[in-house]
Amino acid sequence: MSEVKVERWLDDYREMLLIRRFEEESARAYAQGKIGGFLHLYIGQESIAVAAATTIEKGDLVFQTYRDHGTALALGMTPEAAMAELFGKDTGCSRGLGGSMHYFDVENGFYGGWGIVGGHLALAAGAAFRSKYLGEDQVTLCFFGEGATNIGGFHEAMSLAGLWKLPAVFICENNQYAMGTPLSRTSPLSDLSVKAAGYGMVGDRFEGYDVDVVREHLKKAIDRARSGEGPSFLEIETYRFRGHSMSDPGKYRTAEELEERKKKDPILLILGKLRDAGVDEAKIEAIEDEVEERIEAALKHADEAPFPEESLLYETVTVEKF
Amino acid sequence: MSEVKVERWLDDYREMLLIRRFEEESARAYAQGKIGGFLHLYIGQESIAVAAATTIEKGDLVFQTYRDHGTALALGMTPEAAMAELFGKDTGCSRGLGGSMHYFDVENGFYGGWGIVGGHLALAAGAAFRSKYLGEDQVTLCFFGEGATNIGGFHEAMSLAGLWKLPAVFICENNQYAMGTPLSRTSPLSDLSVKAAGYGMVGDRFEGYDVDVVREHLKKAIDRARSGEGPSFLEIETYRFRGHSMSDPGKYRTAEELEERKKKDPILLILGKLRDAGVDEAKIEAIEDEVEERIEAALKHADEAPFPEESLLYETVTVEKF
Amino acid sequence: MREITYREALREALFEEMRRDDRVFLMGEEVGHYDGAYKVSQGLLAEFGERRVIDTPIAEAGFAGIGIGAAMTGLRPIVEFMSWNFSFVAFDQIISNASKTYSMSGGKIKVPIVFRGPNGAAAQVAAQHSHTVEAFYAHIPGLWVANPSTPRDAKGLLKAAIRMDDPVVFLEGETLYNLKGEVPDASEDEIIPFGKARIAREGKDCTLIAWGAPFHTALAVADRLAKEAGIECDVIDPRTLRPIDETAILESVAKTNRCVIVHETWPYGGPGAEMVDLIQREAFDYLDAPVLRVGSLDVPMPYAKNLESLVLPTPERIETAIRRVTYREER
Amino acid sequence: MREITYREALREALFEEMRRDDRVFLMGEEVGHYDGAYKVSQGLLAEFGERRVIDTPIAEAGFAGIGIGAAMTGLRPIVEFMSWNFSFVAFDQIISNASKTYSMSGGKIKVPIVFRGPNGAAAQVAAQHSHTVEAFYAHIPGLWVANPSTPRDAKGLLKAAIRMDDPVVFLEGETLYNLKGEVPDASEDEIIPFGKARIAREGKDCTLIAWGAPFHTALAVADRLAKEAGIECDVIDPRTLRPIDETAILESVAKTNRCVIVHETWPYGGPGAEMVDLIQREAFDYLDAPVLRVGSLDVPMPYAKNLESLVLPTPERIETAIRRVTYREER
Ligand SMILES: Cc1ncc(C[n+]2csc(CCOP(=O)(O)OP(=O)(O)O)c2C)c(N)n1
Ligand SMILES: Cc1ncc(C[n+]2csc(CCOP(=O)(O)OP(=O)(O)O)c2C)c(N)n1
Ligand SMILES: [Mg+2]
Ligand SMILES: [Mg+2]
Repeated sequence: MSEVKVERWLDDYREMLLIRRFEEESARAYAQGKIGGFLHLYIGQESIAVAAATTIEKGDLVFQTYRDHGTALALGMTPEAAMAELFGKDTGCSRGLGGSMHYFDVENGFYGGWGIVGGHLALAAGAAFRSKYLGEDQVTLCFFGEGATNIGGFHEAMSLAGLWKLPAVFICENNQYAMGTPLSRTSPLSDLSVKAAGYGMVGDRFEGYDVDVVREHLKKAIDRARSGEGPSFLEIETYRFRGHSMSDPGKYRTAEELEERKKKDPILLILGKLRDAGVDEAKIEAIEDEVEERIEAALKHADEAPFPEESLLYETVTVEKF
Repeated sequence: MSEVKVERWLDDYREMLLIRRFEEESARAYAQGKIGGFLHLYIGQESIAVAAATTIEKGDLVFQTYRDHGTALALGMTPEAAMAELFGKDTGCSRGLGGSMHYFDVENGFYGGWGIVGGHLALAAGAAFRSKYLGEDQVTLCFFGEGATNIGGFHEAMSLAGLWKLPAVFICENNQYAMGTPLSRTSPLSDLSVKAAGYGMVGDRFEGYDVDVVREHLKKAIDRARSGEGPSFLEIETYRFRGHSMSDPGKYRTAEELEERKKKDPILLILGKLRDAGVDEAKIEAIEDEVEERIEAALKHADEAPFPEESLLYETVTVEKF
Repeated sequence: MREITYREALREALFEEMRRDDRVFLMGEEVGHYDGAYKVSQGLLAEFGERRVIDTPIAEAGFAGIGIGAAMTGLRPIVEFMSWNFSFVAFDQIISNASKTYSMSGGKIKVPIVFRGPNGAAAQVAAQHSHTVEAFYAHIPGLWVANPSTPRDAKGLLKAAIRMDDPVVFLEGETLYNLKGEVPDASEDEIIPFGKARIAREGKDCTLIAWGAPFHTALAVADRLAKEAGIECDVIDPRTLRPIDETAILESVAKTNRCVIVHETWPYGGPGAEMVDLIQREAFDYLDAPVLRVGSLDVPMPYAKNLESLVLPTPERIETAIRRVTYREER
Repeated sequence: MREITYREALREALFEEMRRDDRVFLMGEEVGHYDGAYKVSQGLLAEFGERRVIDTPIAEAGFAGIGIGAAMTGLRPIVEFMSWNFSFVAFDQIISNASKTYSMSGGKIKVPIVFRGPNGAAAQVAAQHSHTVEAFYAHIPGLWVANPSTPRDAKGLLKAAIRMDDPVVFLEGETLYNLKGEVPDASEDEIIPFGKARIAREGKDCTLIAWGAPFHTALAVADRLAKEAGIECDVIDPRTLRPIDETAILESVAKTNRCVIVHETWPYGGPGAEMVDLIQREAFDYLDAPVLRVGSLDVPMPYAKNLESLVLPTPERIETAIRRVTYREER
């Protein structure tokens, strides 16, 4: 195994674990009433965010749904800014105004954090449009769930992006359920990538548990976009281990199904790779300790940070003042 | 040539000519200021409406765009009711409230007449839903232009109809232009029927100048729908000879293109068939005379009919009164 | 009378009307197998099956339109929006098709459909999920708009809505689903007509009009002010926002000569301003003070709890308005 | 000053701003090769090419969203709706994304975009094509709403809108495109600020507020009543509907003690009712009569010419309202 690859995997493990632990702790804080509103966890899907963050280049842009913690953290948002946002604090990544569903971190290329299913695909196409307009070579990645593929917002963004060959990659994280509804009850298709042809796009479809596999497929699509060959539509098979949001007991699936799926936990997979490559357990433990420390620091920060001032409300309605 | 077939063609000719002459006269009345608003003519596309009307069964339902005169007349709306509507008269098919874009004639299965591109596809799916819900075997036909295939309304109706296998046929009348825009500037696809696969539907694609050809293809799709095999998506190649609406000079196409296309005029085609079959010219002329009389009667009726009363305004906001 | 929750009241209305009329069906996201995102439709799938309780994909414009098409052709759909926030992607269907067809067809095609779902801010769901939508829909002729604040009204108005031959926008309170209140037995089949306000409390000093979740805030303020400051409010719940019960409002203002209107939606325009217009137009000579309105602050809804509670109409702001119109000392 | 049409004035604003700033581009249906459905963008494609004058497929939500995304990332899009009727399919983009992003991002992402196109009824285009939309958009914090009635305002406000860092809803008058009026030379680069009303006529007897196409109807009635009946109206064109120039309105009402508001949109709620609320709230003691509003009748727009002209705000209804608030004999 090459050194480089192992280093890559160690970083992958660190990132995935950070996301996992961040979300486990946010679930706990939610139960304690420190976080309100909707909280959608990405647990089980971390390989995709980490693959994306390690495949794009600086300047590339990423759009995600409300299930956005993993993607934001993978792109480099600090756990402090992320946790403070959940706590509704002024030091949060959206100054406490956005909450869990509306993370923003422009410096790291993270453009939200969007709550309306299908509503952000056109925004991502717009970001890609900008790159093309300016003759710059950034690529825009747009993530969404399989539940979004029936809505008009999906269709219009895909249609325009396909027509104008915008430098974007549309990535459907097919985690099998839209809230309580399995894909089989919302589409006559079992292979969603078939839809790509209707938009004159390249389609691709693969399992997303192994971060290396995701990287490989993503890279091809990103390269196509960057070189002006147009957008792609990827369907990535994945699974969420938690309910849709904190209020969902997840009764629509069996304990067996969940257990079966957990065997493909991306974190188990990357750990397996590290161990197969003969990495020192101590090295792995050091990462785990580091992650715990960072999470603890984030929680402490979020607890202690100030709530936003009332004046922030009026400062953020419009830029211009009347 | 069989007797039956010739009789069929004579009827087809009568219908197509009636539509053509109705619209030529409505264009004239528009120029005279007797008709206002938008007026979108179907001239050149008559074979499709006539094929549909002669293929469906009693009870079947039809939805169309604002380019609706041809379809309504083919289904049996009287030229009187149609012309009076254009004149904004109380005896119009929508009592003067709808105008050219909003014809309705429920008795003959004509469910409008809709002005928002893509907005009526879901309504048609709803009508098909009703048939399925009640266990009845009507089929719903929904017509729209190729310009509608990029909009969300198209996608959502197609998605739901495909998923639920609704007894509907979605018919794209590809007349090459959406207002001044050729399809090549709004889609990377040259074959729109490719989109059917993305909805789990059967797709079909053919030229629509010959009424017999249209009937044949339509029949297959209608049979599929009626027997519970689900909806289809048909793309029919056609051409409109006039501008998009009365205000459009049609500068986006050349005179040569138009002349070339007029060689495929469905009325020329059906006339050719009649002559090839050796039909008496007198018979043909009798039809032409009959059509002229009906158009004249319609114009006279529309001229003389009363305008709607003010009270109609208040009677038609809501059914229930407060 | 027995007490049930607002959620149960709505559910009873659905059960009763679906039993009564096979043409009535419920369609929406998660209404069936999941028993409803907010459990309003719990048990319906079990009784009525997948034919009449229909889980949809996420495609609001599509299934709203299917509902309208089904209504045009003889069925009586109830379309649930998981929340009214998501009706914005179906806005064109509601305005261009549902509200217009009866008119455009010259009175020949009716659209008996109910659009329903929770309206208004829940706790900390932030800017995209905290809309109160009545200002948008009440503006549109051809629609009826109901906004019940109590379990009894929720049930009686929903039953009325389902039986009406027109499109109805039915706005439930997301934060009211657990509220308990008296509701008559099913055997009474109570129908509450549109356009009739409910007088929740009588008083001679000030007319207090409020609906939705803030109705309860307003009523509590009225009760407290009666005790603490001897200010007696006439509290009116309009129950429907299109039409507005003009008589009830004008009679009350003729008595109290003052009025405060409380709603959750933004201040600009909407039913609150419409009522102000009505009152100053028709009761000008009765008014001893300007009518005041208390709504949400004019900003997108923030996530942070401390800010969210400032934005929503607070008891403090309501009290200040009442004291101001009654010329009492402000606190 | 030279005279040009409202259409030409808008076109000049587009040319000037696109020359000034390469980040500004125009996107919409038929804006390029067809030179605009209403010819507002005539000649733009020839000068700026397909990169900056972009014909779109019919997909309003899609291209509105693309505009918002481009604005979020540094461009300054102008999105044309062929008519505002078609903005309803893009309603969610405007409300959930354009108006919210600056707030939801904690002030970190600006959305400098202009949505523009013709608003209001043209002649006999019937129910689905005759909407005036200001009541919907002016309700929403995070947006700015302009509604110019004259060529000069059209140009100056559009230039201001394009330079602003916020989303702007820019409502043009479909029936005003051919209207001529004085407009300063390009060299003056006149920018008309949002939130400043224009006093079109001065008078002491009644404040007459009107915007859009009916502004001209109202002004003509005012001129005629001055001659025929000696009723002198202060005529105010608010120019922008969010924000409303409260000072201009209140100063006028303090002088005239009476007010009539004229608009094309339906009567329920909207900017008209909002102004009534403002006036009775802030100028209560100055009012000698209730404020009256004249809008379209509360019905979907009919096609028939005779009915359409009854529905729109007629000179007769405006005159009656003015006579009523000034306690003159009605005719
Ligand atoms: C237009 C719209 N309709 C409904 C909702 C409510 N909703 C939020 S998430 C969700 C399910 C989405 O499922 P999917 O797209 O598969 O993404 P996942 O949550 O599985 O990541 C629904 C119905 C919404 N946010 N927006
Ligand atoms: C949502 C929407 N956007 C724009 C329009 C304006 N418009 C009316 S017809 C039309 C072109 C439609 O072309 P197509 O679908 O090909 O039908 P055709 O007119 O050729 O029959 C446009 C852009 C509209 N009516 N609705
Ligand atoms: Mg999913
Ligand atoms: Mg076409």
